[in-house]
Amino acid sequence: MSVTNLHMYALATPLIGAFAVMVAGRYSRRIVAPLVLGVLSFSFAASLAVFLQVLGGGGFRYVVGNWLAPYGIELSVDHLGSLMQVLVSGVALTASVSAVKSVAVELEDRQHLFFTLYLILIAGLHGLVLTADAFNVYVLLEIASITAYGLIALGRGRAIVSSFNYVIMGSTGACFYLLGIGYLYILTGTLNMADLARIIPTLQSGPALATAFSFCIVGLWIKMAFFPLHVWLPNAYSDMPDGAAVLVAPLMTKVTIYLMIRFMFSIFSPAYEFMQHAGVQQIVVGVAAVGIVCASAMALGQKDLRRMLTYLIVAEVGYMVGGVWLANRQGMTGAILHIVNDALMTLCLFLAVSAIASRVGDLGFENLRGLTRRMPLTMAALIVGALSMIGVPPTCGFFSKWYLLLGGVEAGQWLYVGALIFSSLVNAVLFFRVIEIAYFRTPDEVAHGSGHGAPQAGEAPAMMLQPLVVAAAALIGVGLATGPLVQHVIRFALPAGF
Amino acid sequence: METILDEIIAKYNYWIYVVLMMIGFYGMIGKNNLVKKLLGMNIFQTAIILMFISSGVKKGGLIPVLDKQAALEHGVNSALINNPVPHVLMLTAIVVSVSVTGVALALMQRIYRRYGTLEENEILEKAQR
Amino acid sequence: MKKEYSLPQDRPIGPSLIIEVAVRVMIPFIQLFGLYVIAHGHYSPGGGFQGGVVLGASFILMAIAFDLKTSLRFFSIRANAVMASSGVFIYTGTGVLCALLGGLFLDYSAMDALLALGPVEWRSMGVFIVELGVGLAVTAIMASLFWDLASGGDMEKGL
Amino acid sequence: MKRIALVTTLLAGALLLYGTGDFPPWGDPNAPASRHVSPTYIEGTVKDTSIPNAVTSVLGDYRGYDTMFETIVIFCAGVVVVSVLRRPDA
Repeated sequence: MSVTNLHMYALATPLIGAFAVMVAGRYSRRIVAPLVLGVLSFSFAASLAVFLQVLGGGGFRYVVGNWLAPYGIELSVDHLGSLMQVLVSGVALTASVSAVKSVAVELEDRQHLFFTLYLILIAGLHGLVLTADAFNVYVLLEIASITAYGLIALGRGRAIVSSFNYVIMGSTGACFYLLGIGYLYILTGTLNMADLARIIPTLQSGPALATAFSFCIVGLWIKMAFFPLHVWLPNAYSDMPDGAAVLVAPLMTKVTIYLMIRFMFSIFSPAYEFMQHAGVQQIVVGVAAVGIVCASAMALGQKDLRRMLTYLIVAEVGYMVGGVWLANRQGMTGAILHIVNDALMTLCLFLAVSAIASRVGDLGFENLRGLTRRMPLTMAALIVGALSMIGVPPTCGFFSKWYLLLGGVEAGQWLYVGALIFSSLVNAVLFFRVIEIAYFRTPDEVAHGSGHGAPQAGEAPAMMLQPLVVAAAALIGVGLATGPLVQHVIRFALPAGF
Repeated sequence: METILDEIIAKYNYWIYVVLMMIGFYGMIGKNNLVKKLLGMNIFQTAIILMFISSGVKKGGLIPVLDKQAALEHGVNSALINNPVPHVLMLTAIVVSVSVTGVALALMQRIYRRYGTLEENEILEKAQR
Repeated sequence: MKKEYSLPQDRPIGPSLIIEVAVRVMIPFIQLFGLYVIAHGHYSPGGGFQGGVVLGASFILMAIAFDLKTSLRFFSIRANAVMASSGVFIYTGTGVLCALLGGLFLDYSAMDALLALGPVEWRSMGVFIVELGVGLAVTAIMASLFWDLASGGDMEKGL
Repeated sequence: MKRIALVTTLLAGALLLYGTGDFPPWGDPNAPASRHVSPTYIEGTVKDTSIPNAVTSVLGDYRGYDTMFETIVIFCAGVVVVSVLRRPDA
């Protein structure tokens, strides 16, 4: 009976949990952690059930409030949507186990405020991956952004300035998206994605349609930090509290890329983007390639583990945007697969960073000396994440990169292929530098340096270690399961005509 | 020349909104003072609201509040009543704009308390140190 | 309403006497109007947001005309947090309740199972419940936004 | 910096104006926005929801999902302002 509503419960429980945390957290600090974990476990279980149901019986469309499609707001629970929902809820659950621990140390008095925002952000991401209404996307993007502004502002150092920059950039992106939706609305009179997709081919492809498309896409690019528009991301992500970074860094950019895929193929069609405006495709893939190279190069110049990872996120965004715009089956498969893999890789790396930071404090490279001996498990997980980022076979990063490379070769985009290979090499250099420092340099020469490092020697707390191990295992597990994943899920997620 | 003028007169609402949007957008990306950036953002959002609302207008239309009895008995002629959808969408956009403004003002207060200035270049200078 | 409705003693009454008396007269009417706007949203321009903003403005006016402490006496911070959460909870809870009663999410006509009013009347009723929740949340948050921004967060002295 | 901003602004404005070329004239009752979905709301609001105010019925019922998130947006703003500004003890 209520199976059809299961995905709504997965969305609504974090929301209700958020209000409960807001009210109850004022009185008792101890109730927050069980509440958060319970709510997210339920949400994960429900998403998994929906995913299995979709795998068995195919996707379905859901109308909120029982108003039929173009009149009410429609949700589309298809293969891609429910895969993303499982990804969001799974990453959220894993991240929250670690966040509960690190936030209790970092922001003891504001814990309930932090987790209220945290749960609402998760609910917003659930909404984003399900929705099939163009205006609904705007509202949900703003929910995700406003909570992210708040989470960033709780961070350390100059987090407030980074947060303000993000407010300005994020609002520009949202305004651009809203302008584009306004143009589409004036042209068609509807906001439903399927209805838009039905009407747009009947319109003449004139300037208004092109304006709408370009403003929406640029708005989404700002939100996802695509290369020339990425300037807000490194500061914002590296100044966040660790408990927020483990959630926001893996999910925000990836969900926005998913939205770009939805926007490009559920509202517009491949024919519009790749046939009628073929030149644009060349430019976008070129910019993505330049972005990958530049972001990798900037990552080389960083002296802090966290900042290095934020630049790698920018490079990965280039991978996926380029993969989508390659306009062939391999590239598209690689891009969707890379959304999943990159979310898991980023989760693993940021969990490791958060575990290291709980013991070492400042994450400058010189503070990492001798860590392998002090925190062997954490460093092992970090190495698994690093191998996946580089693209070494048993881990999942290899497979999606392989698909992307095949797509690039098939499309004849040699610049993009070169950028992918260059970025892999840079990743190898970056991570081997980290591993070299952590493994071969001994901490005895540190005596004058970080004085507080020595007494806290030892493995990270169990609450931070367990999710890290799970994430590292997931990297290898998803890597081994790539075949079935492509065969049974992503094949159905590809837009028609691929 | 005539046709261009006609075109402008038929759609002057869009010209007004584009001019407003350009003022706001320039304020957001070109100004150095954080308060001016925020004001630019509000002008930008106002421009979008103007665009949406003006797209819902019908010449000679009435407000979308009906007479219940008459509507039940005689039905409604939808050509005479303005389009309610842009109003609804913009109510949402206004609320979002209020929220973002509130958040930005709060951040600005903290920035001022900490750095003693609201000029972006001075803040960046002090944050580097 | 509390009994001790007196001006703060540490402050000269001076030039603001007229304002304070006028505001004291106006505030009940403003709040009544806010409730009217919420309740009458079905039949005239209005609704939860608009009415909530008017209600919130009455507390802001109180804080401007007297001082921040006075408005906090009528609307405590704790009540504010509870009101904001419960307002949003009413909306989400209505949606979940509709789903639990066998309909779809936010399908108000499913609440017919609770009390047989007829699905169409329940849609009207559901919108009213939801608008009430919106009104509660907006009132609370408008007031708290002003308090925090005006006092810099310490809730000591307003503008 | 200012020059880049000015050029970007002018470009965006020009693109937006260029885009209005296909739009229906202002106040046209036959515009797509007035013909496609919205008449159903106006004609159905009393029949379907028994609310004579079409804006309220679209806001609260037809597009109620949007409004739910809109309320949550303002709730978030409140929480963010409290967490950014307010001292933990207040």
